[in-house]
Amino acid sequence: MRTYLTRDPLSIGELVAEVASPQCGGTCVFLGTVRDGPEEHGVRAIEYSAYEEMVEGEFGRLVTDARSRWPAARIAVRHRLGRIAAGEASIAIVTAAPHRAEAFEACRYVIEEVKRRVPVWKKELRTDGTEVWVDPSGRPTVRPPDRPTHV
Amino acid sequence: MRTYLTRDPLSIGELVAEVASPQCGGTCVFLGTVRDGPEEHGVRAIEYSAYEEMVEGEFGRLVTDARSRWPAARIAVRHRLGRIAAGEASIAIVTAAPHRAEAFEACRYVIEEVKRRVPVWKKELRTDGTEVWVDPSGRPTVRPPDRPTHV
Amino acid sequence: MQFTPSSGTIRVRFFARYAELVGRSEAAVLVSLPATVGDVVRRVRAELPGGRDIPERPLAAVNLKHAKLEASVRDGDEVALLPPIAGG
Amino acid sequence: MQFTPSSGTIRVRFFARYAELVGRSEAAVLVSLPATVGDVVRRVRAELPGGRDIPERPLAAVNLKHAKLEASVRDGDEVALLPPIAGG
Repeated sequence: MRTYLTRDPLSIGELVAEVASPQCGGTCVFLGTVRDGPEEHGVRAIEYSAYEEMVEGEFGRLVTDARSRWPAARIAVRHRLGRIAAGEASIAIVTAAPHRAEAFEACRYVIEEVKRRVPVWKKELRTDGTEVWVDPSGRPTVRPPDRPTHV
Repeated sequence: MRTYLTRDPLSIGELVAEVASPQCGGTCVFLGTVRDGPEEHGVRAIEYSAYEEMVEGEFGRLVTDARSRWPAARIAVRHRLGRIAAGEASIAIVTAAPHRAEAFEACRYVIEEVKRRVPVWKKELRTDGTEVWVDPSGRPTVRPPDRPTHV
Repeated sequence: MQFTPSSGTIRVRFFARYAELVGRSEAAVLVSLPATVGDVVRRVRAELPGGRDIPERPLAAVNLKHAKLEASVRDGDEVALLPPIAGG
Repeated sequence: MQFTPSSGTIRVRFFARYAELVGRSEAAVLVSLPATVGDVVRRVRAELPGGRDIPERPLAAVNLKHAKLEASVRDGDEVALLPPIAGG
């Protein structure tokens, strides 16, 4: 069984090689990287965690769905877990297809579906020492960790 | 002055590093590779040639246009010239942006504009020894090269 | 056909923020059958310390697949309560 | 103002298939001014061996920028005749 999860740094070259084929003239890659921009509050790293057994199955279903939409597409995906420093990639998606439109569309579909249904969570580790769970819209979900969890 | 052309194999890693920034959470890569699929007739390699002086300017204008549409996007492009074997990349485009939609859109825009306006041509070198100029729709434009060019 | 009241044990798993809220990553929850995912959530919220902080209608999965709160559960099922997904 | 007939030399460049058709990569073409890119194309097609095989309305560039056949040319300009673009 293919595993979609890793705790090691992601290698684009490896994933590109996985999908490369003489039939494919277009390859699209998406990399999601840990951001520390003006919308963030000093992010040193993000700690990624997952419901790992479910992630494997959900990725498998998602890739099957993508293949049924773009039958000629070849798809490789890897999500990294654990502590990932700002600037490093947390996910890499590579799609190769005979023509570029399919490669772009399949790649975009995979990342949108990942965000919608693959059970992975992230906690920002900030430079000020706080740790904040992040919700999909990018806003912190909760109280700072120095307050008691349940009173 | 930045050069957009090279005769060496393209390095995705180098281009990704060029655009990487802590502000950018999404990176999109497009690779165009020499295809030898069922629509082709045994393609060993493609010989890419260009109006090199114009290519540099046209790429510059194209990247400027993309930046005006997606101001936060960071863009790197490299087109390879010369003989490129089937399976190898002839063009690599990398766009990084704060959010993934911009990265995907900018990347797609760049490749579409390249196909529309950057003066590059390709000649298929086929396994049967013939050489055929290729037109943008992917159909051969002309007579086999063993016939005289002008009678 | 006769209705036989019975009970089942559900393995409930907590992740990310929800695991922090209840201070654990899993619990065994006994429910009267038939029961739904929603029933399991109600038991968790009523009985586990910190359970009240989990929303009334969280995302959930049964046996490694996304499930609605109306989905029924059987003895031995694994129900997971999932905070808003934030992968990628 | 008086009209002064004059002539100009245009450097014409050929690429890819067009270069094969005329058997050369460039030519100097003398035109009467004022003249357009289209006038240069007509001279090339009429006078260069193999020139007739270049289409009547090819893609063209003047001084490294795409130009219409109606664009005017001046003495010393570089006009390039471009086969259908096939990059990427």
